[in-house]
Amino acid sequence: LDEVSYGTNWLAQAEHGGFYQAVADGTYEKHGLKVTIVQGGPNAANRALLIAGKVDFYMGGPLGDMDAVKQGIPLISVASIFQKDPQVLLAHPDAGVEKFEDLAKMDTIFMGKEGYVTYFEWMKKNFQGFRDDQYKPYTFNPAPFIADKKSAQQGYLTSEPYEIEKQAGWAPKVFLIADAGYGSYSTMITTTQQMIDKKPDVVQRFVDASIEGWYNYLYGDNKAANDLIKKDNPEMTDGQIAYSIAKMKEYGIVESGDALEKGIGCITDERYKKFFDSMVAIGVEPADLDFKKAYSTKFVCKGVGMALKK
Amino acid sequence: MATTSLEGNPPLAPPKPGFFGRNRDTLLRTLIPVGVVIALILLWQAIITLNSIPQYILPGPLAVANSLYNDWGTLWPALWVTTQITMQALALALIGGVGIAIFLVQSKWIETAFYPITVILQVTPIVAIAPLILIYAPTTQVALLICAFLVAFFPILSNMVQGLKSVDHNLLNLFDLYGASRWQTLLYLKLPSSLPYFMTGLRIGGGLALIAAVVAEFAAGSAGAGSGLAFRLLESQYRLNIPRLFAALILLSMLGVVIFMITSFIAWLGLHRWHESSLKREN
Amino acid sequence: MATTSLEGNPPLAPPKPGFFGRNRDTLLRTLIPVGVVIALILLWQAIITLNSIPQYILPGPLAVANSLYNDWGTLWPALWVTTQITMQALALALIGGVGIAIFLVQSKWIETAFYPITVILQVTPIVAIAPLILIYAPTTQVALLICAFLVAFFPILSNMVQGLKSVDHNLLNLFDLYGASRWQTLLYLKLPSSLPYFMTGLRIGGGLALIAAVVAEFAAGSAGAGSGLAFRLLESQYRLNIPRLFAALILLSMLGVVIFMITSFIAWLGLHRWHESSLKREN
Amino acid sequence: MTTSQAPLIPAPGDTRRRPLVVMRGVSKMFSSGTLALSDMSLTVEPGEFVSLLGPSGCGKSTALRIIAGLGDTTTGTIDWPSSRINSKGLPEGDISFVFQEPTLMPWQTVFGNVYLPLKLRGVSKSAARGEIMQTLTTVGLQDFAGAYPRELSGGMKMRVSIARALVTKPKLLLMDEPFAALDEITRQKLNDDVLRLWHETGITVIFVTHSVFESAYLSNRIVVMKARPGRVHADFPLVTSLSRDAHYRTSEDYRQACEKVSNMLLEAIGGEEH
Amino acid sequence: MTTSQAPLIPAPGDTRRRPLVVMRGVSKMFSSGTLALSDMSLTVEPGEFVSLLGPSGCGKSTALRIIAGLGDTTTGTIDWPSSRINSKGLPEGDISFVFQEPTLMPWQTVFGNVYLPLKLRGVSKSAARGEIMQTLTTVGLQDFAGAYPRELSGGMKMRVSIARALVTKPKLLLMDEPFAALDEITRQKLNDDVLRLWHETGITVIFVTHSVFESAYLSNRIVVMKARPGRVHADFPLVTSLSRDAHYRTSEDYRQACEKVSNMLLEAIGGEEH
Ligand SMILES: Nc1ncnc2c1ncn2[C@@H]1O[C@H](COP(=O)(O)OP(=O)(O)OP(=O)(O)O)[C@@H](O)[C@H]1O
Ligand SMILES: Nc1ncnc2c1ncn2[C@@H]1O[C@H](COP(=O)(O)OP(=O)(O)OP(=O)(O)O)[C@@H](O)[C@H]1O
Ligand SMILES: [Mg+2]
Ligand SMILES: [Mg+2]
Repeated sequence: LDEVSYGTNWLAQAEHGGFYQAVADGTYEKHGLKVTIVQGGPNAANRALLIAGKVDFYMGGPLGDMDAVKQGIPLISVASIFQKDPQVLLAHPDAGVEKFEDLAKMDTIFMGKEGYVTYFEWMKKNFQGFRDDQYKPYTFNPAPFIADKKSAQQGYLTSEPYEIEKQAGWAPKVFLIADAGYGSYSTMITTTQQMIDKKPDVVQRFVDASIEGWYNYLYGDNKAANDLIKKDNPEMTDGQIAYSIAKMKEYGIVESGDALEKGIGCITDERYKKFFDSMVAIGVEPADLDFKKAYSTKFVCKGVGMALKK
Repeated sequence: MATTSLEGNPPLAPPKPGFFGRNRDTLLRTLIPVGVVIALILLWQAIITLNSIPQYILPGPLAVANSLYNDWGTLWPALWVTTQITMQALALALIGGVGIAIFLVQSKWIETAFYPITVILQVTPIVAIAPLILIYAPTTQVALLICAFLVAFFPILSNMVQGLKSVDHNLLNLFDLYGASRWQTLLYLKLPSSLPYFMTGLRIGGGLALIAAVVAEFAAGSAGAGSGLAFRLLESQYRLNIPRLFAALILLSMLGVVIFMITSFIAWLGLHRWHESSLKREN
Repeated sequence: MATTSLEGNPPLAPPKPGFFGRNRDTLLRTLIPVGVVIALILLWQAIITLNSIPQYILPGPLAVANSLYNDWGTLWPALWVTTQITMQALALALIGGVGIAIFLVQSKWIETAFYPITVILQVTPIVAIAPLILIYAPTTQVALLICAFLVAFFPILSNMVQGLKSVDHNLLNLFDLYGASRWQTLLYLKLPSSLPYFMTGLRIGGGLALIAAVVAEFAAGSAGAGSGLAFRLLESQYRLNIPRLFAALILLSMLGVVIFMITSFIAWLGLHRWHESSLKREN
Repeated sequence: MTTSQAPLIPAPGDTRRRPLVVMRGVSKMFSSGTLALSDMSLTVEPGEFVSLLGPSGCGKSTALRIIAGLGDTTTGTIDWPSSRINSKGLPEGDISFVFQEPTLMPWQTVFGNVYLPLKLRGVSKSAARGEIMQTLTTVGLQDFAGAYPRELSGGMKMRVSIARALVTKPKLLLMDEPFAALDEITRQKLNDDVLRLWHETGITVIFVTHSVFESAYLSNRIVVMKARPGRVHADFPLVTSLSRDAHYRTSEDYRQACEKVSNMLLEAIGGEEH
Repeated sequence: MTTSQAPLIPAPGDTRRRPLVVMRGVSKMFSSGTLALSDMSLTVEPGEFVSLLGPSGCGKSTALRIIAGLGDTTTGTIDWPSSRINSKGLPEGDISFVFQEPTLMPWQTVFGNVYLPLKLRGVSKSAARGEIMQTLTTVGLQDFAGAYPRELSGGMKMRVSIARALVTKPKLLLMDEPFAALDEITRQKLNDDVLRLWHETGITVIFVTHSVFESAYLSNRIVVMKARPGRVHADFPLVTSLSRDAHYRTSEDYRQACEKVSNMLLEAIGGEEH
């Protein structure tokens, strides 16, 4: 067995379900891998660990990868489990926010620094009225948002809306940024050039097994995976997991676009270029960036595991 | 101006402050803080009731107590982890702070050259260098301790430097005269004479070690089962489980107060026989 | 044992340490830290070269200098913002710390009752209560300052309490005898006599105020044009622009060292005429 | 220096006036368990010059502090029948105290230290300057007004402390071995200065000293204390019709006074292990 | 207490032995600008008992510290021709110093303070106990071994400092007004104790005092200093064939010695404003 480790971007949750599934049901082992999942968290530095070679794979995103290209860091994404970024913006149901554009009328938008330097830039360029002074840091406590009707906040489609409804008793309005036109891939499998050069088969096997894991998680018996999630993250509840899976399916987070035909994880040049162009258009990325270095389509879009979908 | 005691004790008897007197003192010493805490809790409840603040913003004492009770199974191990890290951080900060302080006061040039470097270590934001530490530290535990040390050592160092430099020059003369070695002067003169400063450093360091443990866990800690209160805090926040957030906060505060009481007691032990700060004025 | 100076100065002339002598001192005082910094930079370069550490893990001094130069337009305003917050935090911490300390030492009961509460304020993790502060503070600026104050006040408070309690009992007697009011005793006796402790508190507080500014910005700051170094740090980290991250770190460190030098100078001003810690031993 | 005219020294126990201080059965036990004073009684009349003598450690300083209202008594009472008492339980009015140790503020110059009692009374620095410089001249420190205490010799520090006590022109002057660290000539001069002050202003002085000669020269009443526990061993007046000046020092009266004090002191210490 | 047999007091300037300390043209200027000593020269032979007298602030303490090797000189040199010099520039060997201030460690008991010089030499506490308690008995503090300095009276603190100096049985004893805070009887006893030590062990003593009587009683050489700047005004031997005991105090030799010292002191101070 080849020992590899995968660093996620957050605490164990349903959004990582496929990977846990593959650990739990032996899919990785079947592919000759012994996989350790390294949980992320609010301040975890898993990407730095990937760069330093302390983990083998990391749950990255296209902007991060392009940043790496810019800095000459050989990071490459080899699969994108999510076709849509599950980032949402939330608003109070009675604040008069009907369309995504209406969020510009809010006094405050609570969001993390990552959001500020990525999609908020995109929002400012593509919609009228978003301003820097709307930004306030989001410390992963929705209370300030709940307390202030004239505010919006970032969230993860599968998490915050659920918690806020549970605690505050009302369902916030949810706006998926991806549906507003933000074409970012998400929850990718990112690794280093060195890994691809030296052990391409390990990379291929990890990608394949993970994709199978995802099909099994979404369509098969996912109890073992959920137990594993709950073990890594004792706070996780069955209700939350069920909600997450439902939302992922409802919004086509994992399966939409290219993934429907070519299988989960698919990355295509056209889609990537489109996203890159949109970033260039708003000045987040320089036009001369060799963005093709940021990803590889070699390992995906092969329809792996599609048979598992029932 | 007291008059002779009623029992007709001979005026020559040694001063026994009296069983009642002493008990009253200890009683007051515990009752007063407890009273203040109760008052604060009532105030807290009153604020919540008067402003009808919803629980997910600021939970009431009852909800927090409830959560403290219900989530004890999660909170207790986390508290224990945090306590351990705090103690280790404090120990490291003490050794490091005192050690570096002793090094710094060896000569004016050493101080000029290296004191600023300790300042740099202090002001470097942990969160920015945590990844570096994580990369080069052999284990997460070590990384955690490095972070905690960086947060907590400076006040101890700084107080210790001031203490070591505040030694009475006449006593230094005396030690020189008797041919005391550097080591002896340090051990028998400089260290004892800087105790009042050290104790202040210790008191600050105790609280800061706790902060350090929390910050280090935020920055470099591992998640999941082996995690401390810091993680539980963030987690509860993320889950909007605000009562539990406050339960964790209260545990942290209590840990802080306990550490403070212990360090205060140590300070009292070291100073009450001779130093103004811990002596009752008798004339 | 010096012999008469070569210029044949009359032995009665007042002691002019000599222009050269004084210059040499100032020269050394600046040259030595500069030398140490240069040595550190060389060491840094050496480590990178020897271990061939890639720039995206630990950039070399040159890359950082480059980034410092190229990104000056972004970094300079951020540095300025952070400096401002730091100064405000320090001012608040000084006022608050000294004020609370004076309140605490009014009586043993007040101290017993309220000192623990200041400990609670200190150990409460900012990140956990930042949301509350954000909700109730009228502006982000105020929220920022509250956070910064909470981080920085305790060492000043703690040192000040110790200083106020370390006043010579004989001098207290003297003041009592001359019928000094509480206020006079505070102003003319307790405050000056606790200067050495205050100065230590100030030195720690200076560094901590900078940390406080960074932490506060992490927890409650605003972005964009008005953002400080903390935000730039995180941004660079997120963007994997490690040289710029280190450039920001170096600016922070330099700000820290400058604050340290200023506070040290203030300490020297206040103490060099009379306190052991700043006096040369002359006999 | 001589005292030009010698006003009649008020006899101790002048009953027309109320006593200034009355110590009644005072005991003082420190928390360490040392019984410093035991059942000590002493009445001081206004205008007296009382010298307190006794072996080292017998409680002179403690007694003096208690008279000044510093520190509680364990049993017994202190009264100041002719003074008002302020909120701290200390007698109001012009008391000055020269402690056994100089007790100077190290962060103030000599000038600042002497200025202190006036500052506490709200006298401005400029208004006080003349007075302060004059008092500093009395103790021979006019050139050191700007020096810090740690730049002074032991005797100079003590003289600053004396100047601080004299600058307010107190009504009651308590001095705890003020001249012990001074050379005989300076000491003699200050003796005369204090005597003159006493003569001219009719103040009350309580004076701790180890010098039999000094006590005999200065005081019109001597109190000798015994140690372990501290108490009054002898208390007697020293009356002379001579003015106290250089001549007095060679007079028979003075010799007799010295002998008497000396004997009492020997008695007080006698039999004790020292 | 009397000194039973009086060995011949070695005459000062005994040329067969090398001098113990030689001060040559020493000036000392403090950074404050005060010139404490100016061109002071002094040679002390082994076995001498030198008293240093002079007005307050004339530089006695400074001179004594410089002799002990504490503090640099501004010009001039100090030699200890018969001692080795250690790495700190201080003479090796048994010097003890009683500073003008008690200079006790406040965190140590009386016992601990007296134990210090022995501790620094590596003597264990149990081995030192007997010696320490005996020395404490000499100064009358046997009952206060466990007390902390701040529980002591001024004179008691000074006695602890004296005990600390005596406990090592030093070869050179430097004392800066050690007995100023003590009552005459204790002082007399300690005078005799020091004299006996000097007789019995042949140590060298340099002794600062303000008491003319004390200096005349104790020393076989008197150095009178003048102030501003500090320098030697007079330096003369005091030779007597009498043993120094109670009888000596009433002898004509003693009276003459006192007169001589007194006159010299007056001369040294004369004309100065004090
Ligand atoms: N703060 C204190 N705590 C405990 N004991 C004390 C304190 N101050 C004084 N004593 C004790 O009280 C006794 C009397 O002390 P006091 O200072 O009054 O003596 P004194 O007569 O002034 O002696 P001296 O002439 O040496 O100054 C001594 O035995 C001393 O040990
Ligand atoms: N640390 C110091 N800094 C500056 N000046 C000093 C210092 N110590 C002493 N002096 C000055 O040096 C002079 C001599 O002081 P010294 O202590 O030697 O006098 P002394 O003869 O011992 O006097 P006393 O009998 O009063 O103790 C004094 O004028 C004093 O002001
Ligand atoms: Mg006394
Ligand atoms: Mg002196």
